[in-house]
Amino acid sequence: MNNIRPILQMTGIHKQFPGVKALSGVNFRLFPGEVHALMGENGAGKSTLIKVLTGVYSIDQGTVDLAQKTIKINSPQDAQSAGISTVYQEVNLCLNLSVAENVYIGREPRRFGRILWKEMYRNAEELLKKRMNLEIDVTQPLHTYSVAVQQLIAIARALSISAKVLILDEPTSSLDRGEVVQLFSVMTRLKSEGLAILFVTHFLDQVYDISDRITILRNGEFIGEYMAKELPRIELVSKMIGKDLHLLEEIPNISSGERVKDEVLLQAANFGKRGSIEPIDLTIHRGEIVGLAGLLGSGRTELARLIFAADRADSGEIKLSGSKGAIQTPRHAIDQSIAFCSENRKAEGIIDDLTVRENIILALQATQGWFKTISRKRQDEIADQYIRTLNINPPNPEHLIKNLSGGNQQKVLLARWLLTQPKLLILDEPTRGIDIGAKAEIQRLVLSLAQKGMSVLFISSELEEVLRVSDRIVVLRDRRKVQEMIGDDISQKNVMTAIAGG
Amino acid sequence: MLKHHLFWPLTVLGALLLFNLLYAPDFFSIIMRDGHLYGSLIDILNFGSPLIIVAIGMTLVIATKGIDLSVGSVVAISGAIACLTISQGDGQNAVSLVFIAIGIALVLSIILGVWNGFLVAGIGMQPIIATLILMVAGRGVAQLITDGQIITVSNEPYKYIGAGSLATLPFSIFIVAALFLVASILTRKTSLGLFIESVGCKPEASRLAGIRSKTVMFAVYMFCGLCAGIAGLILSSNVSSADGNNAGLWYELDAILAVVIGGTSLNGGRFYLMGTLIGALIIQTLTTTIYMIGVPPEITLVVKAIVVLVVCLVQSESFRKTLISRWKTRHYPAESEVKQHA
Amino acid sequence: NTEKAPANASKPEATKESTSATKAPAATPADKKITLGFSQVGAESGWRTANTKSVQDSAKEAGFDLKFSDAQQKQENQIKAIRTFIQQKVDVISFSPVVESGWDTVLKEAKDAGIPVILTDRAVDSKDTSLYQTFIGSDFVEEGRRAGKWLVDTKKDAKEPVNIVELQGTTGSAPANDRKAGFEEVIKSNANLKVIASQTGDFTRAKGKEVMQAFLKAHKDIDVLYAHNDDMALGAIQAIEAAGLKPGKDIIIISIDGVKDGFVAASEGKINFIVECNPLLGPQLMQAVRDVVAGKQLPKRIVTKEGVFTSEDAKRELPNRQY
Amino acid sequence: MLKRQYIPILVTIGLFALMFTIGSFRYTGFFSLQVILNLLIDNAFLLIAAVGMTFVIVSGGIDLSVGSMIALTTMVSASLVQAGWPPQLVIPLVLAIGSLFGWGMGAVIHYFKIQPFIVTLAGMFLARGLCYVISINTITIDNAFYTSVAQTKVNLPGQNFISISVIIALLVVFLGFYMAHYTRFGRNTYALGGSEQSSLLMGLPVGRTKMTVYMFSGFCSALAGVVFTFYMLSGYGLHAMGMELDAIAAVVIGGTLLTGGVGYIVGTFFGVMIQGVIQTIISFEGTLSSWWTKIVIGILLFMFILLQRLFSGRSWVHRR
Ligand SMILES: Nc1ncnc2c1ncn2[C@@H]1O[C@H](COP(=O)(O)OP(=O)(O)OP(=O)(O)O)[C@@H](O)[C@H]1O
Ligand SMILES: Nc1ncnc2c1ncn2[C@@H]1O[C@H](COP(=O)(O)OP(=O)(O)OP(=O)(O)O)[C@@H](O)[C@H]1O
Ligand SMILES: [Mg+2]
Ligand SMILES: [Mg+2]
Repeated sequence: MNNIRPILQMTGIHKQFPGVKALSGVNFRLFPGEVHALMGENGAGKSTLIKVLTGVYSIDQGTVDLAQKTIKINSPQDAQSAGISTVYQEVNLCLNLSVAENVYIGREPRRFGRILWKEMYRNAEELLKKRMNLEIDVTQPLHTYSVAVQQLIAIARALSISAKVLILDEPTSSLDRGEVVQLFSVMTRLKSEGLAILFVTHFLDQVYDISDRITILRNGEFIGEYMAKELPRIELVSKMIGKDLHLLEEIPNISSGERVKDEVLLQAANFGKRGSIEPIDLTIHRGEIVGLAGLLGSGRTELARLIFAADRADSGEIKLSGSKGAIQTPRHAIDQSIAFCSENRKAEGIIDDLTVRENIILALQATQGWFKTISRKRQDEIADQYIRTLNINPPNPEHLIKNLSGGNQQKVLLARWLLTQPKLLILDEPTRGIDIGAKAEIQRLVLSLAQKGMSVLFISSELEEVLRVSDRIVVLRDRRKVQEMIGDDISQKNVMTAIAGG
Repeated sequence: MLKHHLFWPLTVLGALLLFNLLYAPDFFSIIMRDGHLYGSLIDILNFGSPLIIVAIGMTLVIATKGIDLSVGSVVAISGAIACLTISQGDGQNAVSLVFIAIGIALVLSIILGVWNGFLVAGIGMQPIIATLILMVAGRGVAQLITDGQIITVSNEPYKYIGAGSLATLPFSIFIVAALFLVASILTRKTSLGLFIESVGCKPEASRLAGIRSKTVMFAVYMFCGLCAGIAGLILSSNVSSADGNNAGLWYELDAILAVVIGGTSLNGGRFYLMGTLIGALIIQTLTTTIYMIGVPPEITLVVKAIVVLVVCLVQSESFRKTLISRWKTRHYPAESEVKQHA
Repeated sequence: NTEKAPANASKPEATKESTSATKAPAATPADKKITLGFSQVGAESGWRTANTKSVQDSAKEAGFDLKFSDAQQKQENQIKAIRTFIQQKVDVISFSPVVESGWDTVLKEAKDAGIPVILTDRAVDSKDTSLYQTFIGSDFVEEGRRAGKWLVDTKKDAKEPVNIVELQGTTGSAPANDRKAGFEEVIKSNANLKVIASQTGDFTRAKGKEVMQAFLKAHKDIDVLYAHNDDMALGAIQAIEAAGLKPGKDIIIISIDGVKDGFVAASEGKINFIVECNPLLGPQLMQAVRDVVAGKQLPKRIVTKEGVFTSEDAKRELPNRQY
Repeated sequence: MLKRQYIPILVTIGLFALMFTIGSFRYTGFFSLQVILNLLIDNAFLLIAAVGMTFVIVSGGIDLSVGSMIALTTMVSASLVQAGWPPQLVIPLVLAIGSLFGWGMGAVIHYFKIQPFIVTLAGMFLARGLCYVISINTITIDNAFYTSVAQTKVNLPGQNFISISVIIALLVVFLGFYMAHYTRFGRNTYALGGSEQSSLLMGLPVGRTKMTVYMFSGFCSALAGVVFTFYMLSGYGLHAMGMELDAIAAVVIGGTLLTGGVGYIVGTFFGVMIQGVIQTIISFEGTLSSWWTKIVIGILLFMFILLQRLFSGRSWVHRR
């Protein structure tokens, strides 16, 4: 293999942000016909390396060679015309445009300069069906679809651009297993066609499933480049974190019997909303972790939003123990000690212009009202505490949240909701984009909170995760509750069968 | 220090003052006359005070991603109703009458602010069109109050608001100081400021974080109305008359300009009250300078345009970078602006 | 000229277009009210409001059906209003043009529709004078000249230069341009009279005060203030007083319009000379309308009666002022 | 098949019809084709300017220089034509000036990342100021070409007529519609308004699009200025005072979101017409004093937007 020349070579890349050294002396090679995984903890510099490559940020120092020629890329547009097609970590599409346009904008089919809409819709429909197995109305504006669908569309867009290099920055973070398999089969085919693929993920399984080569970054520094076959899992992890750790094994398996009280916390009866989720019955006990399992678009997010009153339900009702009437608004829900950590971190989570500290205290402050201000000293204490517990990096509470890496933003949002000490915590894809170390940390945290009496509604596309933490699993399919299982019934096989509709 | 958000506005203000100093050395001279200070700088503060006050209110509105075009009309209405009350009351010089007049004017301004807030937060109209309604109709209301005439009042206590002096300084400066203090405390010592910035930056995310964004919007439009009302009192009291048609004409533009020069973005989010204050002073200083150095009225606007552009350019980081890089090297890849972590 | 003939003299043998008012068949021709469409500039000043009132009151008195439309200071709105009048088939159209130019098209349309037009307050610069019947109003240039003339007379013995500051009206507006031009034309005759500063005060008190305040700082030896209207002069007086000077004594003040507040100031000696610009055109307009409908030939120009007032005159005249 | 996103437009059109009907019942002479045609004749320039403004607002910006640019165009046209330049030269020249002016503002906005509001505010001051530099008096045009274009009536059946300007305006509306929906530039504009950052990352020519948008708006303002010159037959520094607000209002009434990314040229067309109808109703009313005129305009505007919102439901502002 050594006689093949890399199509892309980055040497000695440095990138400095105000106060943060994001990349220092990073080398990276990408070979045609290979999938190359870029690994590292949250904030290691993966996304930055990609953005530097595609001209979103300028390079402070270092060179980029494309097909043995040193090139200068000043904008994503340059990158695209140089044959680099990218899916960025956050979905970067235009919510106001139709699905088809989002796939084709900039490359619309035209005749005499006139855009052929019919053809575009047809192409888009075909593409999404063939490549992504997604059958949706492509004429609808993008904002009507969930983040996961948006992510699929972003991938479809990147795939449809004929390029030499394909970059996928955590494309699978909110996809379920089936979608991932689908994506991998496409990637394998492209690989065999000679495309060079850069792939970022925090799922080790996926790394070993698909990639040939691995580059590891830590704290913006280059650790090494390895062939996937030659790097054992445990070594990969220790190289990423910089120390040996037996992560996943450590999660305490507290049996749910000790934790779950008989006391009912929330009881939903015939609860639903037309066009979004069919009436459902759901009970959550105090101290219980209820997992929601289902495929993409099965209605998990929808249900969570209804419970939190982010959307208004139109049938049934929710009874909350000790509640004073129906929940009308999110604010109301928070007052009743419900917290909801949205899957859509970019649009519904972070407040870009505010600092990490302000983002953390926001929900708590909101419940306290305008005048009962949390003192600055207390705010600093809180921020420091959560930065330490969740290992938020850089550990500076005055950093603007928009400048944090994706995974670290997610941790800040978790901190925001944990701080309100809710009775019911709804977590929608809480570990989205979070590295393995932190993921285990968060799972442990959830369990220990439940131990203290908090109830959790846990949604994740990663089935293993749901299985690991849940006391009870509710399976949704086609926006309906199809099954509910407790205790010994819970097994990967059972859940999978229920999801698939067996 | 270069990084501080007030650095460039202050530099511009300094440069303007320096220009005046070079042009007319006695620009800075302040003398004592009849027990109060007298000089161009005092004039700038005095005439600038209504603008500063309106701009303070505007800052908060803009921070919520809104805009209030109706401030000019509210200025006119408040002045008109106050003068009408005084001119119709008996005992023109009674202090109590003045207080009643002020009370009526301010209550009316707050009501108008609430109206704006209702349209924006309650009904959900786009701020620019919601406030445009009051901008158009409000001017009519002001003229309705004055019956299209200029109401002249000769009431000494009333005159004191805008033209009197306290401890040798114009009284209006104290109003500004008080209001600035109130606004700062309200936004920085309570969590209102945090909520405003949060709502302005991401309304949906704020709603899910449990912030009552509608109440926040109501509050800022109400406050903005109040500010405009106070400015209207100062303006009308300064000339002891109320002019429904002309008072506060185009004030909204100057106020928005002041806010933006001060570093607050029209896209909402972070706001800087101190920046706004300096922005308003820049505008007033510029106006006074134009009068002082005798710029012919035909080219006043051209001068103003150039100064506004220069002010914005020096504040623009990309512009400074381009300048510097032109000096140092021949080419420099422009850092693309990326607002969010992608 | 305020008293007028109130006889309701709508003539049955009106011009042919009145027959087109088909929507009121019940009324006999003899009872038919004359419909007058009047497009006002706006309500930018007390002067203008007085003008509007005068038109409205005298139309009521004359028993006309007045269609009043306010253009909010915009010429395009006035043109729209005139089009609407044509559409409504009024008997006579009258308007105070915002500016002099740009009326030909719409006036032709009015002519084509057979509706006579009367101009008030300001002329239009149409070459084709058949487009309108007559013009009732004052002459801004002449007002400027009168102001200048008084100053030239008063200062004819001056040996030293006389420093004049000028507060202009809204930049570019016709009264501002003309009052400035007329004034300059006359004071040219005396080399001692010099305008040392001239700035716009937008016809308002607040601006007048602000600009005057700056003038007083920038120029130490101002002898005369010429303000394009009373409001700016009134604002300037406050600035002068704040500077510890005596308006009317330390600085001679000349202004135009003659609104009531101006007269009050003049009678107190704070304004030395006022050139009147009479807004009460209503009665004259109604007479003209009646004549036009009756088919009489009118002179192309009807001049309004306007006076000039010194402080003493003002004291005498003050009780008679109604606006 | 009725798509949700078209509901606001249909509601707008419906309300326009409603207003017109009410006017027809209330005032004699109101119900005629010519009244509608007069709306076009009297608002041709506003229509043209509003089309340009629609693009700017859809792209997420704003252009305050529109009114001043119109004034500047009338001024330059008038002074050159009166100086003996042929109209065939003057008209392309002013259009070029307008486009260049707009492009310049766009360039400043893009390269130096200054907020559009401020840049175009400076542009507004500058253009207005340049008018006064040319002359503070009005300049009347008596050029044969201009007067004939101004006074030509294009006759329609039944004694109705429109002016040449109306034809120009309708062409611009059509062009705007085509550009918005069938060209890459148009779609890029929508994308830009949806999210500038996403557009950038999707590899769209953000800078070029932005500058073109302002250039187009500048062009439209200049063309509106030309039409305005036909309308007024004069150049004057105080022309079209505050027309940017009329244009913005028309665009917003027509359903375009000021935050960018959503908007319709057809909506803008009706936005202009609705403003025209409000004006006409007030003229026909004929008894309103100056201040009541303003108040009634405000009330009508308020009622219109309220009804528009009521009928088009919550989907009006989409979830973000
Ligand atoms: N625009 C920016 N301004 C300042 N700092 C930044 C900016 N973008 C990224 N950083 C910092 O650079 C570092 C690397 O971030 P990057 O996004 O590359 O991490 P990552 O490896 O992609 O992490 P994750 O797995 O969480 O996505 C982080 O410390 C981050 O805070
Ligand atoms: N495969 C699909 N085909 C068609 N529509 C889909 C699909 N996946 C998602 N959607 C749409 O996405 C919307 C959001 O669904 P929802 O957010 O409830 O899904 P979910 O179960 O939370 O899954 P996820 O969050 O993983 O998307 C639904 O309204 C649905 O119309
Ligand atoms: Mg990343
Ligand atoms: Mg989901």
